[in-house]
Amino acid sequence: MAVAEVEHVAMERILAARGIACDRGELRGYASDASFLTLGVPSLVVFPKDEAECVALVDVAVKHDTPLVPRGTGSSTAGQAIAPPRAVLVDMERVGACDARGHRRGLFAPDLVNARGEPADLTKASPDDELYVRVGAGRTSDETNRALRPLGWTVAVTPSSGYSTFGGNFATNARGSGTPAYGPFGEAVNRIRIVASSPEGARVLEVKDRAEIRALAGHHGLCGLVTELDVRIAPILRAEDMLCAVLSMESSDAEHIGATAGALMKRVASSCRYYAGEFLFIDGAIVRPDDPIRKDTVLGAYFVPTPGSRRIVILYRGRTDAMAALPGIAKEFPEVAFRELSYTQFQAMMRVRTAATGKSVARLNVPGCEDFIVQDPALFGKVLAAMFAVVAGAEGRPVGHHYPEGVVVHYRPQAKVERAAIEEAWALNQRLREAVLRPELTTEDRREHGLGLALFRDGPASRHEILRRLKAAYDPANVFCPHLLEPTSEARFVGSAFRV
Amino acid sequence: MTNAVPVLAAPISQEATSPDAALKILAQEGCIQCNKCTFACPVHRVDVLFSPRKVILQAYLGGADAVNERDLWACLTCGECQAACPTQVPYPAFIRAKRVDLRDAMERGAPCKHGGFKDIVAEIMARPNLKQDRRQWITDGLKVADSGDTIYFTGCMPYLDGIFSYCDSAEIGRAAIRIMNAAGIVPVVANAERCCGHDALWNGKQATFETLAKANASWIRGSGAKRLVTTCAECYSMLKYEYPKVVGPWDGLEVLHMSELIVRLVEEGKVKFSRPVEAQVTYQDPCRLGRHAKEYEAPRAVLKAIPGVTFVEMDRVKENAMCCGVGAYSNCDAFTKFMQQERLEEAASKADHLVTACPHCRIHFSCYVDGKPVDPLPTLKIVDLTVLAAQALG
Amino acid sequence: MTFEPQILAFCCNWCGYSAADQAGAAKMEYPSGVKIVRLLCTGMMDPYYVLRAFERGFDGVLVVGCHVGSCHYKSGNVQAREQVERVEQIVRALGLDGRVTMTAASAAEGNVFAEAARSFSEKLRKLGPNPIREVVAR
Amino acid sequence: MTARKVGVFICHCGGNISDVVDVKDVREFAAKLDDVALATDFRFACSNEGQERLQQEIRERGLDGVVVACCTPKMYEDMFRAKAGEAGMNPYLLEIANIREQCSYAHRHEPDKATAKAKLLVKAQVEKVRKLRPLEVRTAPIQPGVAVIGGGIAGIHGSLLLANLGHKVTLIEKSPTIGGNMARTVKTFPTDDCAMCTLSPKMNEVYNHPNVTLLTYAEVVDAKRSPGKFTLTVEKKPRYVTDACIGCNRCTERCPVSTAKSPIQVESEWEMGLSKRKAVYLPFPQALPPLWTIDADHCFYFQKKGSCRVCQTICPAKAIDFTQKPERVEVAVGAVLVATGWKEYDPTPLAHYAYGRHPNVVTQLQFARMLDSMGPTSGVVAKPSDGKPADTIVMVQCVGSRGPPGDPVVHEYCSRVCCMVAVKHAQLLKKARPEAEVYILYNDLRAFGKGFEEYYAKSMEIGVKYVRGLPGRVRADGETLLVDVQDMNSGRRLALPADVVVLSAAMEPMPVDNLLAALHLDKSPDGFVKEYHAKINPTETAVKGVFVAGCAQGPKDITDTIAQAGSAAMSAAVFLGSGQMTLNPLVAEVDPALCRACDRCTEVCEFDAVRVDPQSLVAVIDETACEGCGKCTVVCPTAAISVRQFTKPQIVAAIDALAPLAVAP
Repeated sequence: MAVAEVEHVAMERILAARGIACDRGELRGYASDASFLTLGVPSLVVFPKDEAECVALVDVAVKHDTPLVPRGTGSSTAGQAIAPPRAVLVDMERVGACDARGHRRGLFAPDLVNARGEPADLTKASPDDELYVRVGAGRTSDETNRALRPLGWTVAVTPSSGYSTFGGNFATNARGSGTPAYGPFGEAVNRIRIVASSPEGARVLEVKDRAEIRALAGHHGLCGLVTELDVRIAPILRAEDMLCAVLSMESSDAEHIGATAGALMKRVASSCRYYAGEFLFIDGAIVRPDDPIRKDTVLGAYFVPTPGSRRIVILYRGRTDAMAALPGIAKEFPEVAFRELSYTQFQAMMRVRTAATGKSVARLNVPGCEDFIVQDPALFGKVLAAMFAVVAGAEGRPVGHHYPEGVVVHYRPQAKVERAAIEEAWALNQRLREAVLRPELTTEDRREHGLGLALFRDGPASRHEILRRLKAAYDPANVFCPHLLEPTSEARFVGSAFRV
Repeated sequence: MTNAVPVLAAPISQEATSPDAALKILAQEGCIQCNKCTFACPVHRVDVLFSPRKVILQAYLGGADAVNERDLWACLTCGECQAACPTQVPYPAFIRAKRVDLRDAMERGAPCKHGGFKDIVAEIMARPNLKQDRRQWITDGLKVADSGDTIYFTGCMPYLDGIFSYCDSAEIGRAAIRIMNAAGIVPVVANAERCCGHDALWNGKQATFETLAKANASWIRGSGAKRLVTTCAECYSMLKYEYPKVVGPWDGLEVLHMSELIVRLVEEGKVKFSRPVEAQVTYQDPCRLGRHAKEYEAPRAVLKAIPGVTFVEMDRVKENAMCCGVGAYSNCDAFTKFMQQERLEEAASKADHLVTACPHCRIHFSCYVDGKPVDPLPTLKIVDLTVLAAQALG
Repeated sequence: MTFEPQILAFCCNWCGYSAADQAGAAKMEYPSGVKIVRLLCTGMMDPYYVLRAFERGFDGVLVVGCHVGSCHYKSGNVQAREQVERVEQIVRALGLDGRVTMTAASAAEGNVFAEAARSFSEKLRKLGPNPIREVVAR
Repeated sequence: MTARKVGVFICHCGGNISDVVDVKDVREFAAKLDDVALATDFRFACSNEGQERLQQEIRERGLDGVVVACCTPKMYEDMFRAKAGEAGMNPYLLEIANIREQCSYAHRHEPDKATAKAKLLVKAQVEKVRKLRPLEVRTAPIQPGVAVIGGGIAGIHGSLLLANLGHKVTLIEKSPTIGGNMARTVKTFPTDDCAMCTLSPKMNEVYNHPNVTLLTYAEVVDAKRSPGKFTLTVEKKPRYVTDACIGCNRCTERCPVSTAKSPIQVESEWEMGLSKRKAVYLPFPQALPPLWTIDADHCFYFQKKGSCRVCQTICPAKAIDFTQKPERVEVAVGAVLVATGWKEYDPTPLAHYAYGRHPNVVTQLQFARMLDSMGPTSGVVAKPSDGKPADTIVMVQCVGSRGPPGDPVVHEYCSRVCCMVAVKHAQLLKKARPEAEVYILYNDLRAFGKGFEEYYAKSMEIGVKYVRGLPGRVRADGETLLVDVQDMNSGRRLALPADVVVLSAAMEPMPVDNLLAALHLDKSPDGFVKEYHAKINPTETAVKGVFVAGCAQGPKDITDTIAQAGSAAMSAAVFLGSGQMTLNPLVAEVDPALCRACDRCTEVCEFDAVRVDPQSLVAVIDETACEGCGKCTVVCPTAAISVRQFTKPQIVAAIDALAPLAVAP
């Protein structure tokens, strides 16, 4: 057996002796995650069920100088949750989320705390109290929201994949619904417990300083195993004190659409505070012919585009008072049609948006250019022109979010699970990257759906400094994801190895 | 700034052999590795090493030999993963096809966990010149016939009580006949009837399934009946959806689950539930009746039609209902007891009767309650829908 | 060639098997169709074995254990009796009625074993071959 | 399945097999079977030459499986396995195909059918061997030490033998002193030795033996069995008298209990209720340990809220300590000897004998107390009603014994000793008072032991009168009693006058049901402890490591009790052996991945050999107790539990091979 192999056998025996579940069998199934990138097949996967087992695991890893790569459920597309062959993949899905036997049992009732960490009672809370749920890293937004909904509350920042773990959301500093109001996930965390390392072994640290937490968010597993978090929760906005609106514009000139939409977004960003700002391009084929939305008296019209032109639709949702300026702003742009929506109509349009990102009808996600940010919305027109020049005719559609710090654009071609289709979609992505990721367009490949792997090659230099400081502070033994520090790590697209 | 991530030069799996049948089923839909299936999977909740998502990616990369024996047989084929999957990956169908590929190569003699009993009874019933005596369980006072327009398909019922002694499966049959007789129907219970082949199909014995399907189809078509009723969810999913693929469509024959017949008979006034049944009940959607056959409403309608019954839904029902812990008798093991404890705790928190519409869910839950539960469990009676309905007859 | 029934005999190591040995030692003849499988105790007798025997083509299954009260393991033969009665119900439904039986023969009762083998074989000869045997060709 | 190299060795048995079975044909058939590396035959497989050939083939060809087709496995299976083991192959990969008793002998006149059957028998064993796993013969440590429960003659004799062998013995006695019922009998038949003279030296020897720890006034309240060990929980009742007691008896003299006007009266158990005793008492003079005991249930201090401390104040040695509490002690031992003895049947339900309604009707044990010079009547047989000496005594046999089957009041068994006890007491009385009249009314007088017949004849010589017939009624006629009986020999109906009527009451097992349940022991229909085998193994039980001796196992006299105590002690010594116990490898094992922890195996196991561990929720086998009967394998829903070398796949492989349809692979 190769050296790494021998090491893992010893490690596995030690961990098994302490009752920590390990899997060393056929592990090609762990070669990748939702990013579909891969660094090869890990030779050991470990499933700790609580903080104590995480500590034992880090102790052994430091003693054996074996790298650990933590993973929530691997539903993020950042690629930080895939392990190189020599590393041990740590599935954190059960940490703080299972019973003494390590089973995820039934329905979950979260503990509630206030800002000072003292237990709080949700039934007696008032809507603007600052409250948090104290949850294990393995818990997910879905199950937490299902537990909070009867009491009228919800997790403040919920990424689109509601089934990702809080640990994962924190590691990637995920954005989602509620981000415009509460910021990315790291902003909405009041306290974390993290198993860091030291030359002698594991150290359990409790971090309460919000600035430090904000810095740690998006650490992509570099600094340790987060085991518990206090995650901000917010009252569910009731339909009557909520404003939903849709703004749409049609034109044959993509650049004109982009410029107008960009200007509109700048105005909205400066004068409104909203929970959700989403945009998508709608064409005749985005939903199935028999989809009931086509027959909706209000929404049906959007799905009948005039041939030869494209239609952008921007959806906003926020508190009525915070969105008062929106109708006025819309009037400043005569080409943009403004219409208020009910919450159910808003949700119907959101389902169309989710479908458009290839998450429900598409065949296979082919990464490569699925996530970048346009810092200056004014240049949104030029970006769109460049995009449509490349992707015209392909099956995917650009969609994205309007965040205060810029316009985030996703593009994910939908490829059938066949070799030719996968290769072709991959090549399209490469061409799109060259066309769009250019400094003059103030675009930055956020890889938040891919940044995980090229942490120190892409992204702002300031971010690199922060991450290096955190690495020194939390992981002097350099046990956690050391492969992220070497920019040369060769991530590959696993899809083309499919035997289809 | 373009730093394209190069397409994977060396493929991970050794050689790109021709994809097997199972992989073709899988490849029609695309897995986006979002892990929703593994979160929904009842087996994964108690056995973290079992992950449907890992098996799919492994199948894409590894091909025929990449599914190890543990993963292949631990799957309950309950379909909760497919219900949760955003791209509807047909995972149970993939597992079924893979079992056909790998079954003979495996050391496991009889995958049927009850010591091979269900397997061997099905094999015997697949033999041509079998002269069964299938009416021993029909007590006097119940009228059945050799011919008529309604067939009551009983499947393996005559053989269940011989082994599964902790609940009376034939009681379901008797209740069904009592209801039908009350509605003026004298059902056909034929000695020519064979096991419906559900376990054979789901345990990878395709040949046995097709033999049984053809044998059953020939006598059913020969009987000239217009309606076939069964009280078993597994028989229902076989006869209604799987048989047509092997023996062609049932032109002129309607396949009904007993709950559907009861709803129809109540609507037509042929059956009156006059005697109240004082019971607080909750309903377990059998996977083969719910997710596999999309029949959620009829059983609930029956429960609502029975006077005196207070019906409380569990939290996870219909497409998200949790399985009873054993699929096609092929995977009852050390983890099953925790799954059953979880589901029965949820049921016991809502009612003191758990009603289900499949004799096999009832057997598996009764086996657990009859043994020693792993944690304290309030007393819970496991009742069949048809038996409950029969109690309400005048 | 007259039909000679193939019988699978499950004998318990302490009584049935020794009875068979004793019958042989005393040169008592019984039909060669009786094939003996040794179990440590008839308590090990599983209904699956009976059904497997019929599926594989045997015409009858004979279980030979100890007399009640003299089982080497106290009550193995009692449980065996229950299991045989259970499987008889299934066998009757499968149309193979009368092809399973259990008897008791202590280590010294070779004659009882030989007689049981002969009479059961004779009964099966009248009953005819196992209907589900000859067709299987795999 | 991993490929195997199986050797098939066919024996001619010097013609016993080869005269009927065509060995060459079977050999060629065997050679072609899957995984068979070698098929050969011998004139005599069991001969030295045969065994050496077997070992040589194993070594040379590296065989990892052997089938010897020869005579019944009962003959040479162990020998062949040992030989294979010596040659380096795991012995448990060897199986025997019985082609002699169950083939060539049984089908002598049908050689061709016998040959065909021999082929299938060989194939069945080959198929089974291919699925066998090598087994290791392991040993398990046995906890040293023996616990003897019951301090009567059986317990004492057993303890002495084991202690003298060097074993650490813990003798546990429920009453305040050892000695048991034997100490109550004045003399022993047929030797007329004084009972105490033969018993007391043994009591002293066991009391002072360095290897014996004596726990008296102590009862076993629970027993847990674990591999190779029994852990007994013993509750020591407080005596309220410390070791400082010098035995001056002042406390007993001054204790107010049972005095004339005292509200608390208590009968002496020792004297069978013939006299009363004080709250603080010594059961009998030679009692060991020689300590007084305070009976808290009948002591003013305890019953009347500390109202009397007489004994404490006058005790010169300050040995009275009312603050003592019950104490629980754990005793861990490797073996347990049950010697809990017997108690006398209470004849009250037999109304026609008027026992309990007329004072002058007594039992033999009460009569023995009268004969005892240290007893309540100082050796003079007197009428309890007025204390005057009794002139005529009528003894009635089979009181409570030899009743009709299923009778709820009377035992069906014969209590074995009462005839000789009656003869003994009768001739003791005649010797003491020749003028007294003694009748013995008997059904069958059973004088079966060594010297018994001569003892019986002598009693007739000195005038004991025997009447064959059991009385219909005992009725009072003023002061004297009248016993209506029909003399079966002469047919005459008699009404025998009697000053005292003595009932020979039956022997019953001492009630120890919860002890037996804790040790997982069964009772035989007569209520005594069930021995492993009534004929050839009366002192072992079904539970390995638990032995039984004396009247606990059934009514018997002291002679037989001594014999059983010796046998039980020896069996226990053999079982404890060197402290290691070789484990039978052919027992059950559990696959933890399949176990549903549903307890069905525990319910059917007769040997308490499997239990579900509450922590891991998986069944765990105690290999020291499991006998390998396999009952559990049938009731286990997932076949998680199987008996080694008799697993389901292995048996099914044999069935398939023997099937007429042996389908070509």
